[in-house]
Amino acid sequence: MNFDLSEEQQVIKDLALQIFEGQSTVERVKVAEKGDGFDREMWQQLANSGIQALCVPEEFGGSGFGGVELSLALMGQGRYVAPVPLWTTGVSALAITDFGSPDQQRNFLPGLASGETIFTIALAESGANDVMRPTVTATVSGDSVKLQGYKPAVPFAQHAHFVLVPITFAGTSNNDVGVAIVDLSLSGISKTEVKTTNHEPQAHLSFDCTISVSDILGHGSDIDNREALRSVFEHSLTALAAIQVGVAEGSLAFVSTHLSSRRQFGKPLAAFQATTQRAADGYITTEAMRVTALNAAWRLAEGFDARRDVAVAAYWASEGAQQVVTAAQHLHGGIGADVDYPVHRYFLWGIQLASVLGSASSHLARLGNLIART
Amino acid sequence: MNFDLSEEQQVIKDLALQIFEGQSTVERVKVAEKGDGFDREMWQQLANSGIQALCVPEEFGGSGFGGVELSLALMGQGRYVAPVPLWTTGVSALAITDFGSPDQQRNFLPGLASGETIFTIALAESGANDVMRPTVTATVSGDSVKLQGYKPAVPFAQHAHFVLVPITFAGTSNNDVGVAIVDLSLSGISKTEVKTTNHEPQAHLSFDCTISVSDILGHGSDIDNREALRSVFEHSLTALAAIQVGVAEGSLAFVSTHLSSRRQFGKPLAAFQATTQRAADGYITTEAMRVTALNAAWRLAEGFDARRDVAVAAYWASEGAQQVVTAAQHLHGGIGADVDYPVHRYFLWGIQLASVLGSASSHLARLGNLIART
Amino acid sequence: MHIGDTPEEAAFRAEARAWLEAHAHRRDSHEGKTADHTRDLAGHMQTCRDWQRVLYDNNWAGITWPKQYGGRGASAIQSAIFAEEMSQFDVATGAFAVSIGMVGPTLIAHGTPDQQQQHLAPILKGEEVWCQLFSEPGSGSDLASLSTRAVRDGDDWVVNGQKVWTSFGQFADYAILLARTDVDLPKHAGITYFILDMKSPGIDVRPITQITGVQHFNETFLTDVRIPHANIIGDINGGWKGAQTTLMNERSHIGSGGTWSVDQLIQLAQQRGLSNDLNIRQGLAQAHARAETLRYMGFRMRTAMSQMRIPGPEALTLKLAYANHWRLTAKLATEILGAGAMLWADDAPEDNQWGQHLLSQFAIRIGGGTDEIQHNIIAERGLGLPREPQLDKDMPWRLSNKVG
Amino acid sequence: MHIGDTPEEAAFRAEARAWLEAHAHRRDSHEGKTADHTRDLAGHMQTCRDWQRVLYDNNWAGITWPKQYGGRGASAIQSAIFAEEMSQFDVATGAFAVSIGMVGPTLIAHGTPDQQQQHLAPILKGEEVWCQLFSEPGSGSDLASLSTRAVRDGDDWVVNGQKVWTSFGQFADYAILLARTDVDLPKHAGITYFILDMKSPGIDVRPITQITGVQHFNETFLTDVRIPHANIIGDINGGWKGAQTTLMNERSHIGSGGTWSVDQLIQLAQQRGLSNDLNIRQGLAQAHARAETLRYMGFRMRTAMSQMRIPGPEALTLKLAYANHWRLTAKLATEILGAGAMLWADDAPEDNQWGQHLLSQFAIRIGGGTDEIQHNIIAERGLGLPREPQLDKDMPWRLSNKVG
Repeated sequence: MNFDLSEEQQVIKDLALQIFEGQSTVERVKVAEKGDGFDREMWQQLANSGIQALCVPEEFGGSGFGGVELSLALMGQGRYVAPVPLWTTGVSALAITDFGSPDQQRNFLPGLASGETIFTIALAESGANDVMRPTVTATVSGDSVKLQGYKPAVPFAQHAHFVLVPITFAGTSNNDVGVAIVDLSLSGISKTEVKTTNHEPQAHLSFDCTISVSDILGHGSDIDNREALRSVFEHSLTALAAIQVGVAEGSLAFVSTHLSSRRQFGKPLAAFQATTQRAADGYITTEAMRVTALNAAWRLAEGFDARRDVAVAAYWASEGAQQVVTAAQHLHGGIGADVDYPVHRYFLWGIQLASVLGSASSHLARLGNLIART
Repeated sequence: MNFDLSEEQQVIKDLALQIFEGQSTVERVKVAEKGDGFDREMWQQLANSGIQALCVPEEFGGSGFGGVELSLALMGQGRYVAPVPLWTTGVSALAITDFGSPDQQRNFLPGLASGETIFTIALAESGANDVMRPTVTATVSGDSVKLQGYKPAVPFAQHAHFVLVPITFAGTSNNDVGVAIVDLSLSGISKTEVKTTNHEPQAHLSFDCTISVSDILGHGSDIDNREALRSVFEHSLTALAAIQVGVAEGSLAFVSTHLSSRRQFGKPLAAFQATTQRAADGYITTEAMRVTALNAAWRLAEGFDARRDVAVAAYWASEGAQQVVTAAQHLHGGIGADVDYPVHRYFLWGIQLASVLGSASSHLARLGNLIART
Repeated sequence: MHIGDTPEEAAFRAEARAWLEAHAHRRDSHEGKTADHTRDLAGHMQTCRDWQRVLYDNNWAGITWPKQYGGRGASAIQSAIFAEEMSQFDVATGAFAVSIGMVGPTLIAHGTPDQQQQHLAPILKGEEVWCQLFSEPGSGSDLASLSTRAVRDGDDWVVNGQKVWTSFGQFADYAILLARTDVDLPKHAGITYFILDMKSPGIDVRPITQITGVQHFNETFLTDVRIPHANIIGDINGGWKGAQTTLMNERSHIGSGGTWSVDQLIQLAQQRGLSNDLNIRQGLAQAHARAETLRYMGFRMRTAMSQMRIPGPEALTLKLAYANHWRLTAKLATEILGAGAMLWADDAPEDNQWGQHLLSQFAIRIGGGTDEIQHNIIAERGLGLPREPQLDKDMPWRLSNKVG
Repeated sequence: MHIGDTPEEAAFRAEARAWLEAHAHRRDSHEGKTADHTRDLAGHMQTCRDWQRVLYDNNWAGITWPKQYGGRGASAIQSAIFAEEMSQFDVATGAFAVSIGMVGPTLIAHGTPDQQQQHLAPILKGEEVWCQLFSEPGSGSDLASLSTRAVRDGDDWVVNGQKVWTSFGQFADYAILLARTDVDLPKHAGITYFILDMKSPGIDVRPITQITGVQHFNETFLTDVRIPHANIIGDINGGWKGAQTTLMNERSHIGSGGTWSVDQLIQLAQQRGLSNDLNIRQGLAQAHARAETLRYMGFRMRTAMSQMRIPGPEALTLKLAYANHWRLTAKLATEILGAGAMLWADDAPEDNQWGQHLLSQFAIRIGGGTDEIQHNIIAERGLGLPREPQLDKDMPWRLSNKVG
């Protein structure tokens, strides 16, 4: 049993942090926020360093690592709130590697590895947010599949080339589900760009289009469509949990600086236990997020049943991150409210990613079902 | 609109506090704990001052006040953790005043007013704790009623003369419910005395006995049996909430003394914000308990629908009191663990009364049903 | 004890409601368009001025102000009843929170007859919007450490310094200003309280873009700004006393506010089909319990005020409980909105009111004294714990920034 | 990274389990009768001694102690695996928590060869039970302010003072003792670390009845107690260093404990028909999430220890998270037990284990450093915040109780 990173993992973690620290400066992030929300130069730098290639097999131009290494990179992204579509691209690479047909792997993995192809994932639903019960329907007729439905708030949908869409196969007796790989340039897909709380580019997507059966993830292979969807869901939650670890860390770094430098009543704020005890709570919560996020990533990467582990990590990533970033924002007093000071960005990321993840109580409900149902 | 106590109420509050402060000393409480758990001398002193008579009508030897005044007396009891069966006796007096038949009022109210007659109330159930669905069955046959069932943890049952028992009438189509006034000296009632966390005397009661239909609360009068049971339930919760206010107050008084006098690192503990912020949270919670407990008592006394108000008060009394007494106990460090130091008693009362009240989530569930069910 | 309207109060409420029905529109389930200041701040200001004039013309302005100052001379409870009723209508009052809620009571308590004469009526009529120049970049919780200087020059005082968190500063006609007039006195003792005409030369107001996207706060730079000597409220170097009056009014104002109710949240959950989701429903019940608690804490505070007692720790308790309720309720709203909670501005559901609430929790928790400071005062006044020692309390201000 | 047993670790676990199956009984769902110390403390002590001897005879005593001192020389991870397996059996070890967990490592790090020779083997064999004479009525969190005095008299030191919270003091053979040997030095610098034979004249151990009804703690009065000079651990006035070793071991011990699992609570809820009650089930899920977090924090700490790194803030984090988990889980148990949660001792359900847990939360939250002190250290070491200034840190101890 060993909770330490391997040497390779440590190198990857350091590399990612170094790129994000250098690229995702406050100035660059501001420029992206005012523009289209996507820092393509940063994306290219990441690609040059092989970050997008991390979890693509070597035969397709990647370095053959997996979800743990992706999580390490995402922690670095969160730490510097970097405006790039890394988690959707990384999770898509994992999904196509694990479940894609040979054609799909040949078609998509090289582009994913090089950063040229951008994938997004349409997780959110309008109503009750149960990813395993998709509302987009797929009606198969011969070789063609009619997709119909609506997906709100798809991250980077205006910049992505492809989107993974959870689907329910119409007319199947068990409400079979699966994942479609959809080309966003198809006719019959309408995009409505929307403003979001943390300035991430998102769009609502409406599907009334026809794809080929060969666009179903793993088509022609001997895969379990439901497991493919579950895998996309669990890897997505785990990836988001990793970003939240970085976001929480980053907000605490600002707290340390602020409490050490800001003086009131003739003393630094750090001399007041009311502030330091709250900051220490943030540290404890962040460590809980870290160990559970790493554990979920590791168990998924090892191919173990990780349903409970992912639920635990998602619970902390939703509830814990909100606690930490809210406390951090509060501890900054008035200055936190000023968008010229960067700490607010961590608050906005923390609460927005919590919405993407889903509420803590929804993860507890899933977990409770797994451990205590009679 | 006026949240101040009337002059009479203020006098009652001060009187009760004064008696409890004088009678319920640490030494006296210790003696009661080691003995049978009931300080009869204190009970007599209270009777001499008319505390038990507060909510008995004047025609039966009482002073004709109501639930608000009872609550003020109970706050005083909680403040000094006094080992007397005041809430059960007071709520029984209210129930018999509001719902009792003329005979019942004549039979019981004078003894309740003088303190000679002690009533208890069998609220708790073994399984799911829904007072409005009693498990004790009453089978009516002519003038006699067969009672069968089990009630755990009835406070002061070994010292009481009568017990109010929530009952379900067997064989009724709507599972009619009501309240029986049961003489504890009847044959067919078995008592098992039990030890409890806060040393309150309690007994489990087993009923396999026969009472008369005239022992049903309000028999022969034009009352709604279900409303009678609801009233006993709501007055019980409200009375317990009042005791909890006193318990929380009392534990905070010990906190103030301890933090002001105990020194570490060359300063009183009160100079460390980690302790004072927690104590201030306790104060805020206690005030929430106080205003909601008074409101529930007032609305019940005015005869308004108080279902939401009682649920709100019970929620705070269960959850809030536990928070306050747990924090108070913790803030005492090691000394809190020593039973020679009195603060632990407030912790034990707070958690035990929370169990009598029922969990905070059960009150929220009832409240949620009332406000948001569609 | 009487929790709820007496017959007289019910009659007053009916009168207020009838008048409001005649002069304003009831608003929908959520925040009214007019009251919303997040889109068009300048328009919002004018709406506030217009509505204040309507209130004045109908004797509803300054309900608790004494009649001699143009107010209605009514009780704190009547004022609260009017506010409760008004909150159901689509009217805007926020721009006068400082003028009516803080400046007026301070002028009545500490102003000269001339000052009262000059300003109280225009405030009530909606002609004068005031802002507050108290906080500084280096002086937040420790307000008394402020370093903006005012130096006497003939009949004027010349002010230099920087203020921050100036609500509506870009629209204000006048300001209340605290400045240091003697650096050799201890920090609380060398401060003077001024009335500042915001049209004076040397004032530079720069809006701060807030996390909510709104520019309601400003930084205010004061460079050789001249204030006539007659504009001092109270005594030279005695400004801390007036400041306390202002701040106490600010705190009780913050605690009694709120532009939404738990009922709106319940309706939202019902519309979204989530009111039978047990987790959401427990959250709604908890929100209801908190809101009720605030109501009774408010009743208690207003009872004290209408008995002319100064509210003690219960006012602080109310503000903290309110801030906590605000935070938790906004969080619950995001859970009900699900993915929709991510959307912002025009794309957000429910006119973005819940997003705005989530992000503006910090203004409630920081403005008028941070949560932490309030806790300290409660520990001291509510629990009788010793006051935290302040090392710089008695030393000359010019030395006090060097300690610690 | 490998979360879970490697093949070698799995083999070690299997070996441990097989040995335990052969030498002890598996316990039921809840705490075993033997491990329970709440009824018969003296009997519990003997059971602990007997079991320790069995461990010793089979080379399972002092798993992480170096072989040269009679231990097994195994890793922190192997020790944790053995403890995990052993926790499923009805055996008792609590009386040796101080001896094995704290005294042994301190003697190994700082003891003389003679001291090691004399005590390490008897500890491992279960022949010596030790207690800890550190805390005093006036010195809790501020341990270094202790005022028990030791004065040199020839080859002896003469000790006078009062200690408190002495676990198992009434049964102990030896004690580790901190006493002040120079009042003119600053408080941390004038303390010496002694080995005390508990059979020495002048020791009066008085049991404290705890809120749990147990008398596991004692007050210890020391009157002219003589200790040979050879019984000093480390240097005269250098005792604080050894004390740090002892306390670090105490903290990591507390964080890694636990005699129940969330599974037991789930079973309890299922037995009571409450596992489908959504509120209870959410509570169980939360408890599971907390327990898993502790598991991984524990893995991380043991990884560090087995790499011979000294655990940093993660050990404190673990203890705090553990204390929090303990508190919340005991509260959940009372909700599941309903009215039964009020019952105590023999009348309580489930052998009163949940009541005992609810009431013993404070020992966890206070022993080994209070929650508040741990937070301070985390703020300093985890977040890099400046250490809180201690006014009396550098002044002679005899003056330091007068400051502040």
